[in-house]
Amino acid sequence: MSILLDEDTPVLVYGLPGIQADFYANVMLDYGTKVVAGVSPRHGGQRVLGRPVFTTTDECVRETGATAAIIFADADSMTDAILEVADAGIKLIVAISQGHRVTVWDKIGVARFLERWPESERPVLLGPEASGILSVGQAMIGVMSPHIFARGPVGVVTRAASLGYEAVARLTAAGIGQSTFVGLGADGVSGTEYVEMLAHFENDPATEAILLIGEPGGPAEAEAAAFAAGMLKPVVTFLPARPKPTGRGALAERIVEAFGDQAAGRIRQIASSGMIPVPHLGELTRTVADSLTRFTGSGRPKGLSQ
Amino acid sequence: MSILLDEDTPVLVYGLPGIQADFYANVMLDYGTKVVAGVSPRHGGQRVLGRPVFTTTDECVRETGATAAIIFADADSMTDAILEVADAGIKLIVAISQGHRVTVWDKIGVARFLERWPESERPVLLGPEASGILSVGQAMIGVMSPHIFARGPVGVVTRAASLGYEAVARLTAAGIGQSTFVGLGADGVSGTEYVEMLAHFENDPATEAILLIGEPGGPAEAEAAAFAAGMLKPVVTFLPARPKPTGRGALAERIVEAFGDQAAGRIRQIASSGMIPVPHLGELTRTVADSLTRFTGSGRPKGLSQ
Amino acid sequence: MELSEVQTVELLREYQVPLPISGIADSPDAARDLCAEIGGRSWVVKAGLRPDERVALEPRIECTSPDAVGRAAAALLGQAIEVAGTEVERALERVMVESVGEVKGEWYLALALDRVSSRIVLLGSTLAGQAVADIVRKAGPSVVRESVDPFLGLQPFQSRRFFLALGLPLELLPAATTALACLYRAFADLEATALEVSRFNLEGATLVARDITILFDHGALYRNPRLRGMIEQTDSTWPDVAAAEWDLGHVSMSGTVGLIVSGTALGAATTELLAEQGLTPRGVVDLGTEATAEAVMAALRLVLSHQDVRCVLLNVFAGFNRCDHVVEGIIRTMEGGDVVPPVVVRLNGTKVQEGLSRLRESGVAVSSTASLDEAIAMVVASYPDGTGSQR
Amino acid sequence: MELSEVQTVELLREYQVPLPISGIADSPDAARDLCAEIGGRSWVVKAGLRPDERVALEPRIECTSPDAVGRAAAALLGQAIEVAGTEVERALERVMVESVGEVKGEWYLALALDRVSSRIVLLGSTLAGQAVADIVRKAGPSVVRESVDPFLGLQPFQSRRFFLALGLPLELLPAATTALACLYRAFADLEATALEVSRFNLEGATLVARDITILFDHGALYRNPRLRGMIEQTDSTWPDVAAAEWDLGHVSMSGTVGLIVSGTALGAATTELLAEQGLTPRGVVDLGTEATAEAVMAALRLVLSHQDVRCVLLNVFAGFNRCDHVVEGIIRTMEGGDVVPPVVVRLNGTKVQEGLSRLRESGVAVSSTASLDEAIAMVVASYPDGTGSQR
Repeated sequence: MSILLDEDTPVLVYGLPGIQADFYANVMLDYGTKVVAGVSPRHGGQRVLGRPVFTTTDECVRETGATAAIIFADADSMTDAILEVADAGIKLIVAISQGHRVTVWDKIGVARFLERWPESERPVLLGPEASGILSVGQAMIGVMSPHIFARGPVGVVTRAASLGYEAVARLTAAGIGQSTFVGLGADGVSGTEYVEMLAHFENDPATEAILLIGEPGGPAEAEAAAFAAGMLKPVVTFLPARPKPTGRGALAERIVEAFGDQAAGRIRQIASSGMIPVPHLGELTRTVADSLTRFTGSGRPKGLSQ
Repeated sequence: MSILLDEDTPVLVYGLPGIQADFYANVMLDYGTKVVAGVSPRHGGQRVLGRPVFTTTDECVRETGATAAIIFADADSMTDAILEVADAGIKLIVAISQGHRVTVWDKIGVARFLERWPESERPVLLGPEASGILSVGQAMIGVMSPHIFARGPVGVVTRAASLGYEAVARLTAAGIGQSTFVGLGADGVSGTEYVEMLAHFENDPATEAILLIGEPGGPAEAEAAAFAAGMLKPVVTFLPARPKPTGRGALAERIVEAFGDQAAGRIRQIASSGMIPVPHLGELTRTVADSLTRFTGSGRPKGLSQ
Repeated sequence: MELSEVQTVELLREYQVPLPISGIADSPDAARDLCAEIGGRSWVVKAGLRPDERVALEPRIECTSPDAVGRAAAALLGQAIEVAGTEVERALERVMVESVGEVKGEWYLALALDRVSSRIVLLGSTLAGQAVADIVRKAGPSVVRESVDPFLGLQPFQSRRFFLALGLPLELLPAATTALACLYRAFADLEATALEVSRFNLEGATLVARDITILFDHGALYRNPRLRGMIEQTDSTWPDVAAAEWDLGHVSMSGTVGLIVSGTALGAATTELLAEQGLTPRGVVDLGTEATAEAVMAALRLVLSHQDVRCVLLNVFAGFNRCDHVVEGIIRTMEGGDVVPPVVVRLNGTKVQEGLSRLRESGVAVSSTASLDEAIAMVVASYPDGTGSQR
Repeated sequence: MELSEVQTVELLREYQVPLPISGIADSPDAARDLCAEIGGRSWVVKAGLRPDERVALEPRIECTSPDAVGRAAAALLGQAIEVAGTEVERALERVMVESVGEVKGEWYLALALDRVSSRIVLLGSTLAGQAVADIVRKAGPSVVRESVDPFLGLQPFQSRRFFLALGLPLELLPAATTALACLYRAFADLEATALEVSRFNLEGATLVARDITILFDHGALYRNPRLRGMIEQTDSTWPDVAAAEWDLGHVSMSGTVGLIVSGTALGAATTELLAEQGLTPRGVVDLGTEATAEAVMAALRLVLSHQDVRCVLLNVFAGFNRCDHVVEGIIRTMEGGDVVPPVVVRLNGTKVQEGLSRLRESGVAVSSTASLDEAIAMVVASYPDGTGSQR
């Protein structure tokens, strides 16, 4: 079991053919992912990796029944690509920007666009600049290195790509496997938040504990803490403090932390954290292992893994 | 009884003080409307017609509990005024543009803005360039001439202001009174449609028949016809054909009629009209009178008026 | 509100829309000589310098040689055109010659505001060069459409989907998407209500947008002085200019009653009542919802400019309009003299008593009433030989 | 990314933001003489010509006479400033003098992108001239805020509500709304992430926006060559320029380890592990998610530009990054010579085997491992006298 993705999920690769798309589509296929097609405005009609390439996502969805997508696009084409994929009805979207970073304004425009769907029908968007999603032993939609994962009871959700990999590698080395790994993407503008993933993990029989990796003091982390307090499964958090830039580089963050739309909620929620903190990276595996022994939900035996 | 508006509805007048606002606020007050305040960005703190004037609608709603508004504004300020009033939580808005007409693009922007509310909570917007709403013998929010109305069983909904008055005057002269008169406003961009009003009239105990005045072949009229087919109360329609402009003046209308978002529905619905047509203005009172004898809903006696 | 083709091209060029190379000629020889200058494999000669020319004349003559261009220009130049909405005739003085390349594909595109859904409709068809009504009739289900959110604007993915459905070759998608983005930008920027490209052509390896119409609503003009200026440049559209100036609606018809109304629907219903009596309007002028005395004067001037008007009927049921303001405009016009046909005034609604009293006290020679039926009877009575003889 | 005050003013003037009158002087006498030229009742002397000056020096000196302006300029001019992120010092060569009118009211305004809600936050306070952190602490609940939909932009009614809540007099609302609309337009147009007006003043009868900071994200720069050019103009911000060029993040700290990471969170976690060993980074450079060999070379140059770096640690856990590309950058830098401190390379993730093999085969003098714990141990070992002595 897993969340959002398994070996039967039909996945389209937007931007295939393309240097990065080719490379990671191969990794995904090797891992067992059901990659059904590519979409490329310039290469429709070709076949790549034995799969058809369509000019539009609409046509691809019609012909292949794809329900998930990974997008490889330049920063300037990213908004258009995400809108195209979402408009075609895809409900799980991983977006990987190539070259320059997508501007925060573009990201906000995309998140605002996704509000046209009611929350229950809104697509899950990981990215832009995400690592993607990997259900261990089943399928991957993303740019992770699958060799670091091992199957097991820990669901991982992270905004940080590399630190997420680091955590997974440490868990695996310590004999603690993972159920599904979700990289939300940097910046926190995708519209898809920790809380949504926590809810999925709570309902996933294969997940016994959740590791959440983020930033201290962020409103999304605070919201997650409040949500975690009501969960049966333990949520371990690793929130290393980032060095503050000198000068006034963090002005926007400070303003939004204090006065953003979620700020009032944040202040309320920080006091009542329902999460188990990891003090530093060296303590990560021990904290996760401890949390697993605490979980007795679903009538299954306590234990590190099974 | 009546729909949307009665003598207890607290109404604010946006643009009061102002030449037109003063004039019609007086007419509204004379008719018994509960006008509670004015709102004017430039005249906050004054008193006009014995009522306080607030600088913002927010403050006005907080202080007076107003739930309905009439806006008098120039074309250039209209979008801002409607957004302000809707944002403050007002759910019945009559918008009267002064001077130039509001551009169709502005109207579309406002209608698009109102989509942020789910349909059940969306404000009713009559206008810009509407006549307003009048519940006979109770209250008026608008720019109608109240002397032409008489109390009775006919609900009137019209896009055309003057033709609506003409129809009302004829009904009154023939001894057929009205329950509530609703002028939706020209152009059909307000986002509030006939159908919503038909639903209100169907549920209003004081209304026995509805007179709908519009344009032949329009998608909103077709939608209304489909809705009327499922109603208990008779719906009489008067849809005089407008002279077509020479040249290509009606290009947009022709395109939208044929290919607009509602076009497919329109073609389906025109075939099964559930409405009783008025052949020409001279036949209006007779057709309405006939329809009243047909209605037997709510266990009340058939009859012209009661 | 419509622009001439020359003005349309001038506007759209600023938005980088790919347009044909063209020139203007005032004689058959000049038209023929233009061919070499502007190049091309064939040419189109058009009466494109005034908006009403599109209506009055054959809009475009296709020519395959410079000599044919000269003959087409000769056929057009000097032709008399009735200035729209008036009886004035004027001669066509200049023609427009457009160069055409090797046409390898033709499509029809249009953008229009959809007031019902608050979206912009983009539609396309392979029936290039045809009227939208014909496209609807012939190609109904095969027409390709996209719905554009005004908050987002046309997205490139929508353009790609649209052009693919129209059968454009894959390699043309980037250029077609760019061209359509330019058209959309012009459409939105100018707050147009409709934009039609009758021929979106592939010529050689290039896309060209030809035979373009843009329409505007009155409302958009006051915000765009440049557009307003363009419309005023062309004296031929005087009714349009007056309409824009006073926010008047205006429709020309073939009868003899000069009809002024408050609202197009009231105009339609009044026209039906006149028809019952065997009468047809010569023109219908709509005062709208907030007519000043000046607007009423302009409306009266407009209907009286038709020399075949036998009777004027002003029918106002006032709400936001005020009968006293309307009467002011009537009195000032009548006192200015030169009003030959009988004038019937029907007033009701806001300030009707004040209006009718003032009108009667003024002593101007009009018949007045608060009843529309009475007003129609007064109009009928003004045709001494009966209404059957009206033309 | 930050601009100097002079650049900020230059940009905002194009958006019709009401700004103070100011001038630039290169000597105390010139500064004093400027006062008569620019007028005013008092003046502010600033080191406003380079972004880093705001950080290094007292940002503004208020003066009530031209002589005081001269003395303030003398105090500033010639002062040594460390170029941010480097050890280079340079002298302050010019100052900015701003004219101030009769201040009758002062407010603080800021706009910032709220990534969580996909909205723009507008906030205001009566604590003019203070840092936002202080405003939060002192004025928490009394701060006024509005949430702006990016699809609609700031609406005038929101501005009116905002300024009224801040206590602006009613008669100033139109001017304040216009000024804020200009600021919002600049903010949105330039794709800024934050815009702060430390002092939004009523001076005499006029509103003036003073002491303005605008911040941008890397992403916005590639789309706006003009902004990019402005940032490159100022040699003092070389690390910022390099960061923009290669999409690198960069933070200066006070230690001796030159740390290069893939991702800020990995940087934070690595910094914590170093701290466990008594070590602190000198700077942290973030390669981001898709570093090319060239970006790795630029990152190495950036950390090596700190002369007090005793050891370099490059820690990459690759996903969309690729270890083989990273290694390419390391090898080319090492082969270029001049790398004095020991270099520890930790690689894992995508193409790790290829990367580590290639690195070892190249023979360049770096220690390499796939384990972060081992890498930390290698860094510690490179401090022969123990890590306690590191500054």
